Amino acid sequence: MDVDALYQEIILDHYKNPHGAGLREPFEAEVHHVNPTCGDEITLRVHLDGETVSDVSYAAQGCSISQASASVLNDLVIGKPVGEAMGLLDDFTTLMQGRGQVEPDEDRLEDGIAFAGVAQFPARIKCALLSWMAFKDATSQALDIEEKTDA
Amino acid sequence: MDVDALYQEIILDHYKNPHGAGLREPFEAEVHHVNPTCGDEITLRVHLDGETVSDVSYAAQGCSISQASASVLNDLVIGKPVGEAMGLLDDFTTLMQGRGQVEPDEDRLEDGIAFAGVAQFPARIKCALLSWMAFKDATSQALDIEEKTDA
Amino acid sequence: MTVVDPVTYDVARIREDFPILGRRLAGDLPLVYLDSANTSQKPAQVIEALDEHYRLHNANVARAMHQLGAEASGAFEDARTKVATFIGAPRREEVVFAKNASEALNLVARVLGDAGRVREGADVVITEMEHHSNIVPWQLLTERTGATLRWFGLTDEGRLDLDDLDTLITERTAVVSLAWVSNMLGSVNPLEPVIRRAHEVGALVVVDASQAVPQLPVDVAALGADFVAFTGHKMVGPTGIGVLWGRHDLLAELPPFLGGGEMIETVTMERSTYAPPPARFEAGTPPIAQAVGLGAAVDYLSAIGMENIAAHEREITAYALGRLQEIDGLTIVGPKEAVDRGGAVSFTLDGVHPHDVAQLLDSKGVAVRAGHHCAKPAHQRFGVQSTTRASFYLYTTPEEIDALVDALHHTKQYFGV
Amino acid sequence: MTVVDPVTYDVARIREDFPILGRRLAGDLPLVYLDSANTSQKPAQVIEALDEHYRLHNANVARAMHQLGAEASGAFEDARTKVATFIGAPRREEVVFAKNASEALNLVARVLGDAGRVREGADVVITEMEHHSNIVPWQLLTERTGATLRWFGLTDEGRLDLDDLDTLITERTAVVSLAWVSNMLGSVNPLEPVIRRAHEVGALVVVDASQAVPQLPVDVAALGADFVAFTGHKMVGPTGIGVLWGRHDLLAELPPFLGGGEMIETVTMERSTYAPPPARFEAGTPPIAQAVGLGAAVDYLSAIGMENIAAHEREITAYALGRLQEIDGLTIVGPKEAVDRGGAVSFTLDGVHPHDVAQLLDSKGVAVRAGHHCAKPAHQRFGVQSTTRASFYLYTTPEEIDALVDALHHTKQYFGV
Ligand SMILES: Cc1ncc(COP(=O)(O)O)c(C=O)c1O
Ligand SMILES: Cc1ncc(COP(=O)(O)O)c(C=O)c1O
Repeated sequence: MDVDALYQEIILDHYKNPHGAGLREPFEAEVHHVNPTCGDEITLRVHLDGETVSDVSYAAQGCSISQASASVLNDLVIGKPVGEAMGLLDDFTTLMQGRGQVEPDEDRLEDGIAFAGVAQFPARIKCALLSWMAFKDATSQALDIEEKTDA
Repeated sequence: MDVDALYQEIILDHYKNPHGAGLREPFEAEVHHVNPTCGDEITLRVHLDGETVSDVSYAAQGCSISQASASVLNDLVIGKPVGEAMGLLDDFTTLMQGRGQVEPDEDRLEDGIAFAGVAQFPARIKCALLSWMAFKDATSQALDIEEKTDA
Repeated sequence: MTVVDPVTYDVARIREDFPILGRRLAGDLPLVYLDSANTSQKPAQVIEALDEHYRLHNANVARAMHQLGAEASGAFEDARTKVATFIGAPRREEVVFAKNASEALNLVARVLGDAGRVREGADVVITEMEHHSNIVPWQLLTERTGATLRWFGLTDEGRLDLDDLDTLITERTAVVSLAWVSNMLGSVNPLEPVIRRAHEVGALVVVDASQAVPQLPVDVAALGADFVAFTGHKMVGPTGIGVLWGRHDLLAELPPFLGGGEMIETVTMERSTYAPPPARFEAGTPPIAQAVGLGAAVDYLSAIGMENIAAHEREITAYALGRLQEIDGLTIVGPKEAVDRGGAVSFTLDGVHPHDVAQLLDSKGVAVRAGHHCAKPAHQRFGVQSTTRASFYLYTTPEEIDALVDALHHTKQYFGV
Repeated sequence: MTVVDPVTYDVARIREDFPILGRRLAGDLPLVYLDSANTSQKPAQVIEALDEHYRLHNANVARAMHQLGAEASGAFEDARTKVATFIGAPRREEVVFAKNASEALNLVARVLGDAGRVREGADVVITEMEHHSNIVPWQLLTERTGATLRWFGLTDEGRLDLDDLDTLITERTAVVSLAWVSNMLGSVNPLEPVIRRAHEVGALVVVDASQAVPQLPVDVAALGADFVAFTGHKMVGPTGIGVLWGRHDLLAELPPFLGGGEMIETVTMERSTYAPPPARFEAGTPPIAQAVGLGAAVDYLSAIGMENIAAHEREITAYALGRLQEIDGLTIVGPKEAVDRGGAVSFTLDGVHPHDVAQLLDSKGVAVRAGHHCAKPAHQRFGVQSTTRASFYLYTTPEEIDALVDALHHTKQYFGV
């Protein structure tokens, strides 16, 4: 359990320069998620354009891992079809819960592979997943709204 | 912890032939006491004649120790002034709680000294005290009533 | 019916795991422990798991981010997974740790009241053979809410009388709560028809499995009840821990029981929101070491196999029922045959009060319980104020039953009956 | 002020009693355990008491009449007497065993509600520095009853702001509940004026002494509060046990909290009556082994002397406050001087999130807590979402504080701040 495996250079870079931070309009759904154990919080908005995730904007308070993870999420999902974004979410979740046994796919997860080390620190997995869970929740709400509007 | 120390001949005799059993009239106070752990029960009545305990009558369900103790109580307190009966109660309680270290006074406690062995069986002390606690409670109620009637 | 395989089920070998079974009592008598329905003894595996936890891994859980914290949290949550697997829970989040079965039952009663699921005009149905821990919480609840408490009676044999099933469990019924195995009569209740009827009318079913989980293979998913409560100390685990299993959708919608650390999502002075189950129902520092110990207990029982333990329990109970009935003046209160029957046998002995019986047995090293066994109404039903109860578990031998019988003969002689 | 006597107070000697303090962590680093406000470590004396209990004396209590039962009951009730003596309780029956401090606080809140002592129109007064376990039970109670929750604010230094004493505690006030020592700020609260004012207006006072009993000599009779709650695992005792002390006359008149075995006087299907305290509040099989362990913990602390432990706590805290304030960018949240102050020091470090601080410290073997420490409102008051907290106890050495400070310098370097 080497702390350097956790604090990869890429993670610290995202932490210092989070991509896409801030809350923006328009959006279809906004959620607020909290990690009850440590108090980390995120407010996250999703804007869908038909089947495409056209924006994810957020305001987060938390540790380097949770902040960097939100930044990487932003890089990965914006502009992707919802289905593909959910696939990435699955990949990322599997990586986090893999106890360090899962080999990440750099072509898909890009900077997200830097989080492989987090999987060895059980207490930090929730930090890495906070923004992703918020994204999942917000997206499903946004889809519900689209459905209702279409119907 | 010899079981023969507990089941003294005197105790078994009182158990088989309890003195003064049954509920009688007249009485000033009646109480119902329960040993919550084992379920032993006693209904006990006290009849005072001025300052004198003129009758103690009871209906009890319970083990040999609790039954014999009620019988001995009956022998000891009937006909005694209330103050003296309370003194005997104190002596008996001290004997029971003395962990086998208290030397009982046969002149005062008479057959009650047979209970000395009970003190070595912590689980049975409550059995021996059940009727005495009921007697204490009933007597203080009876005294309250006398006081009110006098007043 | 499974029969104990003498090769895989080696009682002598099992007894070696239980340090206390080597105890000598007053008069240098060997301990004959026949009070397992009251609390079971603990194998070295459980004692050592506690010891190791405190010596090497002790820390608070969930909230601690350091290495000890990760170890303690991992061990605590592993224990939850082990318990979930042991009882066939569909999800590990359905396992709530309480301090004992009584707290688990009270938890359900309190939150059903707070949620308005039991209210004035509703019925709560229990049975006459319940342990006080499955009577008083419902009395308190019905008093607080104005609901009505009703109950199943018992047959003369000591079985649940289901004749009234359809008139007792009706559209008014909000909850049915009953024991799986009686701690006094030993009866194993037919849960299936009760659960079916209760669900037909939309009532929730709570099963007090305090005497069942230690003795029987349990699969809560197959059982189909809504809540199941049991207690660690009766299943070779530590004191200070109990379990409430609950259907996830129910747990997820019910309000909290106790408030405090660990059960919150967020707290402001004005208002709080609560964590999802199981955390919602586990306020404060949980029984951490005790959960670890319970995990070790579950491992221990699983290694022997619950099928084997159940078969041994049946055989030893059948042997005890037979031998006890040889004694003149001895009356068993509860089913007299080892059919649908757990390993607790309550009885009376003519002319000797149950406490005196227990005391005499104790003087021979035989530990049994005497009294009402926290089942006063069941005693009242059978017209007795108290009974003596011998109860058996995975380490009980036929020789111990023989010692019980010998000591009972001695008791009769001692009291001249 | 007592100063630690280096002859009688030999930290090195004390540390030998705690097996875990010899643990090596990842990278073969020695454990520097600075998380005692979260949970304390356990001396061998306590671990062995548990071990011996399970190996030799395990039985259920109160109800068992056999020799093991007498031993277990004796040990359990002796533990109650030890705890009563330790806190200066006038009567041993005033000591109620709960599963932790959170349950003890919830017990009071629930029964005061059930008894109608807190009802619509009444106020419950707490403080902004409470642990969630002393906030949420009162939020739940006031929501259930329609009473109003009010609270004392805090000064910028992190002390209780008593300016509003007379307007906050009024004739409407039914209960005042507050911490003796804050687990986050470290402040020791002036209880005397609060208790005096509360009693003037007829309100009951509940003291959350979870962080006080481990660190300070406590005399509940002198204190004059109505209820005092604390928890075993923070005072070198086992998990799974807490204590509610209550004034006897109050306990004797309050209704039960949980129903079940042990807490009854008599039970019929129609109605039950309840045992006197403490049994009335201890439904079900109590945490028996844990009580025995807590008794051993109390013996252990008493042998060292609470005056000595308090003096050591003051000295080590003063040293830590001094050394931490040497670090650029480190801000202590809470009193910065070791005056009326317990041994928990929360702080922020500019540019590094508290979790990351804790993680880096852990990589050096230094175990601290990061987060909201179950005191979200207090964090909000000081405009921080979380802090890192180092907390000390009878086994903490100045060298461990030095290790903390070194690790903090390393952390700053690592994150380039
Ligand atoms: C001040 C304070 N109150 C209450 C508690 C709750 O104690 P427990 O978690 O043992 O119930 C704690 C510790 O977590 C505390 O520090
Ligand atoms: C059938 C039954 N239910 C409930 C309980 C209560 O268990 P506990 O005392 O561990 O809460 C017991 C045991 O005492 C029991 O036998």
